[in-house]
Amino acid sequence: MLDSFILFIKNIILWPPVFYLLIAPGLVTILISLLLLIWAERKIAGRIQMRYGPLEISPKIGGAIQLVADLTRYMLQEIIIPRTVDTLPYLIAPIAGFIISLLPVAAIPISPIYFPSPMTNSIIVALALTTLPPILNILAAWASNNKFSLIGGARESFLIAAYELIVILSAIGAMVIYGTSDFTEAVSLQKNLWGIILNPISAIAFYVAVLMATGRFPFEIAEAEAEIVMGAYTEYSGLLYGLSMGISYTRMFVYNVIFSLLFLGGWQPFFTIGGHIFISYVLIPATVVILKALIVSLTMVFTRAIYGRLRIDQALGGAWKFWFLVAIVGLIWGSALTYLQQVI
Amino acid sequence: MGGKYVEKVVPSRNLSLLNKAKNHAEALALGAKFLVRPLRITYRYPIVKEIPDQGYRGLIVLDDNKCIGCSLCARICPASAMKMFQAGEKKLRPAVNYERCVFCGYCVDICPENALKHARTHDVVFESGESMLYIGEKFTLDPDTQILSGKVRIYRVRVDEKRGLIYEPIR
Amino acid sequence: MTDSSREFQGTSLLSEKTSEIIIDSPDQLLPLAKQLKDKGYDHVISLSAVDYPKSNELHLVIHISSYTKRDLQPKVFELRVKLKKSEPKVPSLINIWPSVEFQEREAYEMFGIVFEGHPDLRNILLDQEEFSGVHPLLKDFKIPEEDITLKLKEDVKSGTNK
Amino acid sequence: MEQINNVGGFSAKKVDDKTLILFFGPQHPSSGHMRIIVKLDGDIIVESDPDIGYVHRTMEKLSETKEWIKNSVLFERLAILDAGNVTQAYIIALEKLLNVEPPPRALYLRTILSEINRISSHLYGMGIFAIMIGSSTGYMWFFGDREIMVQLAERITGSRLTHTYHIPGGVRRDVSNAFLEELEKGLNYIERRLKDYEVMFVNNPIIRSRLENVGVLSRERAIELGVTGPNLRASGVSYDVRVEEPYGAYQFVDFEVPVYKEGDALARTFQRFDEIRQSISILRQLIKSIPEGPVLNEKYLKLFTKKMKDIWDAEKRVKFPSIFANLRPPAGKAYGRVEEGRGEIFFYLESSGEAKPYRVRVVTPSFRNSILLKYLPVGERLADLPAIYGSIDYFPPEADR
Repeated sequence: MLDSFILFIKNIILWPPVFYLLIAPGLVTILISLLLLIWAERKIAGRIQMRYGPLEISPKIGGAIQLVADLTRYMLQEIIIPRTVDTLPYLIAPIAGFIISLLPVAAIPISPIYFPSPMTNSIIVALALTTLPPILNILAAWASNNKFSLIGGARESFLIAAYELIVILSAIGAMVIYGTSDFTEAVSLQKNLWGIILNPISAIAFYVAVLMATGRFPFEIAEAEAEIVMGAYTEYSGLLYGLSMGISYTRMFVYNVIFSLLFLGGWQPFFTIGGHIFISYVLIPATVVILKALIVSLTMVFTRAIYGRLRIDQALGGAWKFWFLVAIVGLIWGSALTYLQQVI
Repeated sequence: MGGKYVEKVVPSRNLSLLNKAKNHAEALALGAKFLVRPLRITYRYPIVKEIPDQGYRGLIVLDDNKCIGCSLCARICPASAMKMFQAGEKKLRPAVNYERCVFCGYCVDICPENALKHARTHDVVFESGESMLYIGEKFTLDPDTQILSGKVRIYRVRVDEKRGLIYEPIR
Repeated sequence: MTDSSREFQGTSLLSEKTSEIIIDSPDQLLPLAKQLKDKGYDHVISLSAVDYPKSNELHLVIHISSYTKRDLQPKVFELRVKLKKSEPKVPSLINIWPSVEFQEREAYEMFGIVFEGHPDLRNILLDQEEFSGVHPLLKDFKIPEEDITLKLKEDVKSGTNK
Repeated sequence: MEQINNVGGFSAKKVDDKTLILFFGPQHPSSGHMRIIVKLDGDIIVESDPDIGYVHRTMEKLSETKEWIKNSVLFERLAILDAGNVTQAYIIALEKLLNVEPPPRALYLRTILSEINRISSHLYGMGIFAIMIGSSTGYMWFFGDREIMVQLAERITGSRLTHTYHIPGGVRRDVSNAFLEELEKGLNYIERRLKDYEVMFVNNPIIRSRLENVGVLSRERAIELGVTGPNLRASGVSYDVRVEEPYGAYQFVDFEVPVYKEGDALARTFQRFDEIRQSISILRQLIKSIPEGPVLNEKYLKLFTKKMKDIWDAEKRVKFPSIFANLRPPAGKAYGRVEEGRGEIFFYLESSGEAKPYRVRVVTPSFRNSILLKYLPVGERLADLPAIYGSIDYFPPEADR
């Protein structure tokens, strides 16, 4: 009985494709980091804003499980489906959006020898998969049949065009230095110097584009509460609303795992300690990567307490007129670096 | 003496990129400073409570022995919250309905015998609309004693030069 | 109270800084307003009316002042127009003082005064559709007043109800 | 526009395909108790129609059914964040009718409360403005620091917001020297915090880009529309009731009234910051020079019984002479006006010699400024509608008496 259970764990749960999607950096890790991130966001904002932040649930640990209470409430709340919405896409959009926002992890390795699927183009596949969730956002906006939703969806579609290019250009800015589009190789090449030192310009452009992509301040434009209520999710309630709120945090975390692999050295400094191979080659590198992604995410939620919200034309103008050029400069810088390396 | 108009211009419009970066850095640094050393102005309300100073216009208490039943309080009440009722043979007494009371304190101030006074308590929870009518003996009990002898910690608020407000525990 | 026997008719207690003009017919309003505007009174502080049911009159009361002329700035000028209550019509001042736009709409809904030439004369504070027809600030519109004594139920009387 | 069909009790109208009609409120996170019906062409507002009557409380009518002194309590509910100034305007008008004047110490106390109210009103307005452009820290800071002003006002009057402090011929309570010291501390704190606000709020490049050249109100347009208060002065018009018709203790202090030229949201923000600075300076002068003496007019002091005098000596609290329950000003009319946080509030009273007013007309600054919501947003982007709304410091319950 026990043997078969261990076998089950070993063969099914620890089988890379399942492990990646379900444990790390997949569902479980993402949910836990969501818990931490949202709690930290509220606490950081609270400290800066002369108040305590959440404390009512579990005051001894600083209200850390507030989100569990929130989720429970969302789950028990009635899901109101307005008569005027297009029901099927209305229901599908947030659920599919949440699942799709998890998909990129299927292409992201978090250890040197243990990956979901051996791919030579894993960076490109991961980036391609990150571009999908906004489409579901626009679907939700359209299905809601609400003017505020519609405006939110329109804003989102304007933003996609602006940030996707920056994300991809700045990722290429890093890829040309490593000369590969495989995460595992890219990380192993950052053994001595991290990507952020080799190409800081691309790193900054990538960082800002991620802010824009995931609706962090000051780019919280597509669901600007004071202007268009809740953007595409105006008509949602209950669990569907909870899921739709989770999408942007999930995306942020996934983007930041990519960021830490591309620019922050991934699981470097890599070291092995004795014991089981699983601990040395999976658990420790995974922890390092996830910690790095969490720290970057924390700096991103910190901006909520500092900035206001930009106008859509200002954000688009800034993206096309400034950050696009920065990404191009980063690409040139990366190519120049590679060229010089080869010459010397 | 008196006021005069002074024309002014908004300083530093059209900042350069460098100045903008400096302002970004300053704002981020200020946020980080507050993150490290927060300046809290809130307190944890249901666990601790604040009691206002003497002179606060809280609930109203009647001193039945002083009252002469002149009904001035009922006449000046702007919200018609205070009304007179027949408490016995030839004896009129006020009763207050907190459903309507706006705590202006006119009744307290017009009472010629000083039979009405303010308690410092303001936070009260009522179960029903009927229980908001304070009549007879109920109106003569001082709610402050109840609050001050409760389990909750009580703070007094002071204005402070550095921290804005500070909360001094009374006990 | 509303059928006041000592109804007020126009003695002034305003400070000496204030000037006042009463005109009997709404026809004289526009030329006078134009004169005042040219003199420097450039904005309207208040436009409202007072109902005098006894003499069957509505007085349109306009308070104007100046933002630009130093010597007029401290002054509040009062302009009174007597209107017949049966037919409260007056030319709109919107072309002279655009600042009256919302106040004329308010006087229209509260008193039923029709401002001829106002481009958008509809209710502003009250509901357009459910409006019953009695203009609320007219003295005909009555509000019941309360007694100062308490009507006691038996259970309340004993002082036992919690 | 032709009516095409009837959906669930609402009549739908056909509009042209390019424009979108958006009901901004009354159920909207930033509309307040009102709605603005905006017509959008893409992201640009082509028409705006404010519908401000959602919290109408019929104050002008109600006041005709209440005794003179009770109306002071009614009218302070016009603008609960600025109650001291509102009741002061009403009481000034009433004092003209009754022909009484407050003694000097009462004037000083009134002005202290006015300026505390002005600071807290400006902080409130800025706080709402901050959350409308997404700066939650600005919102929390302004509201948090407003608490200090609210606490100070509570020390004077006994109530946090609904002060009901002014009575005909004076004020209801005296203050102690300990309070004046505490006030000085509070002022020092606010003055220091103003620098933080500048770094975090007005000089923050993201916030500033939302303010610059948004909702520009030219000088001519401001005069034409009869705008009032800081919005008027931010458009370059020198007009302040405190200067033009000094009331309270404003004639005993030196102060500047800032006037900005630009007339955009940024200028209006700076205008309010500068007015807070001036309020601090006024309050400091008042603390230094406040005279001793009674706080109620002789006419009413004469009516005091022995018991009432004892209470005054012990608690520095004015007991009302019983005449207050039934004030009967002689027949006549009077106006009173005061510069409150959002602009000039105007009371026009008519008395017929009865215990209740014959007619009360009140024009509030927010009502006069509400016309801006019709003309200012036209041509701006939808995202700027909350920014304009916030920058003119519009307070719906005040407009909708």
